Amino acid sequence: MALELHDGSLHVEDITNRWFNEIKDKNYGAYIPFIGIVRDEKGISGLSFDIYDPILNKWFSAWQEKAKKEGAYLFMAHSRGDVPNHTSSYIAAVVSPQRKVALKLINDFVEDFKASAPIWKYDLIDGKRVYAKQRSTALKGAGLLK
Amino acid sequence: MALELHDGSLHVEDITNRWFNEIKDKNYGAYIPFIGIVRDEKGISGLSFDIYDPILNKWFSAWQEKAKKEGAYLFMAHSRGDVPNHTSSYIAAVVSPQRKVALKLINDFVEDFKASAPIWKYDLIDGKRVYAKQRSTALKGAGLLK
Amino acid sequence: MAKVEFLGPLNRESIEVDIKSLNDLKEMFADDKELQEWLEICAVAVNDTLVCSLDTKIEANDKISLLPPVCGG
Amino acid sequence: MAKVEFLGPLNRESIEVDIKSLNDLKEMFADDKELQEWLEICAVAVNDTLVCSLDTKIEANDKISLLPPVCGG
Repeated sequence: MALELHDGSLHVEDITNRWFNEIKDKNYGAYIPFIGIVRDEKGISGLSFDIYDPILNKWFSAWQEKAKKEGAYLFMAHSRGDVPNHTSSYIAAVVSPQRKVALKLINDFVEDFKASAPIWKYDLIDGKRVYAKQRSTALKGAGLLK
Repeated sequence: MALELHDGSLHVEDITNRWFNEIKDKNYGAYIPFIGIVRDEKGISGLSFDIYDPILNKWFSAWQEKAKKEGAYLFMAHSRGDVPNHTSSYIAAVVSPQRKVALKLINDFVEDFKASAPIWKYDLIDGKRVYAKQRSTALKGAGLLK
Repeated sequence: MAKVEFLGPLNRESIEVDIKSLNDLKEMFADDKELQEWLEICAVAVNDTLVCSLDTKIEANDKISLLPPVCGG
Repeated sequence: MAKVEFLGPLNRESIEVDIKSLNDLKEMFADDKELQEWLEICAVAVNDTLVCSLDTKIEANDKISLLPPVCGG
């Protein structure tokens, strides 16, 4: 399965090595993982995440179809729950025969992920979850019921 | 040293894991390695490379300075000599506090690498090195002595 | 009865509602002061597809989800 | 004497030359038929910096490098 959700921090080396070993003999020319690491800033001890799986799965499947049309393939891993500073909560990766396709796809995929994936982020401050409202993006059609 | 040259295929997992471990506690938010893998095509058994180190080092240092101005940092590994199909000859990586900076930098760095790095590529066909002239790019000022 | 889920930071228990369209849901929520500020920024999915019209028909057993602004990664 | 290096697929031994500028090197190579087709596509570095002018002065002990088209990765 190309989309995996993990409780807590991601094991970066295990995941990126495992994906690489899955694809290395399949004649792709480029493998680009993007690894997101929680930054120690604004006094947080980490981040915490809620995920709504059904819509995340649909969103990911649509991107996988899009990648397939260009001969590429996507992987993604994300954390649920608490992720301490300096550990990883998010890894996305693309493989493609062509370098340029891979470079464009990892950019577009990560940017759309930020804008569209149904995942909610909380700062961990003094052991409490504080919704990161200021850094969040309203989804398409927001405000329908107001 | 952020630029490393290896004889033969690159050990992808060792290199990308080592770089990750160097940077993971340094409060960067994004780590993006680009891994180039030799494709089995046109009947080649692999690729082979010559490198002119002095100009490669200067080129890389100029990019490192550029990255530094954006708070980012670059790594690169490349093979010399023969690299069989389905193994890696090239890895570049960027780390940055900001996702967008990292995504733009890995794209621009890899593209300029392709156009400017003083590395010569040969197809390995029936055990012989055949210069990949068609896929090569003339450097700035080419034709000066013609 | 259709089910309404309040996702992520909305952090409320799901409820069951007897409605014909999203218009009915909007009316039902009109008096909920606490919810109003969320509704301005929440998107709405019916059976896990985002919808953009209040005229969207709701059947028994449909699942309606309210999704606050997102920030993955 | 300045040294001339033929890099990558040029695959020739380095030579020592007694010249005052790249113009002199161009003249020196004019009769080398095999080299001519390479010179059209080769860039030139003096002491590891690419140069764009035939008037570039050459001193004793300078290193001149001929660089054919590149393709890393």
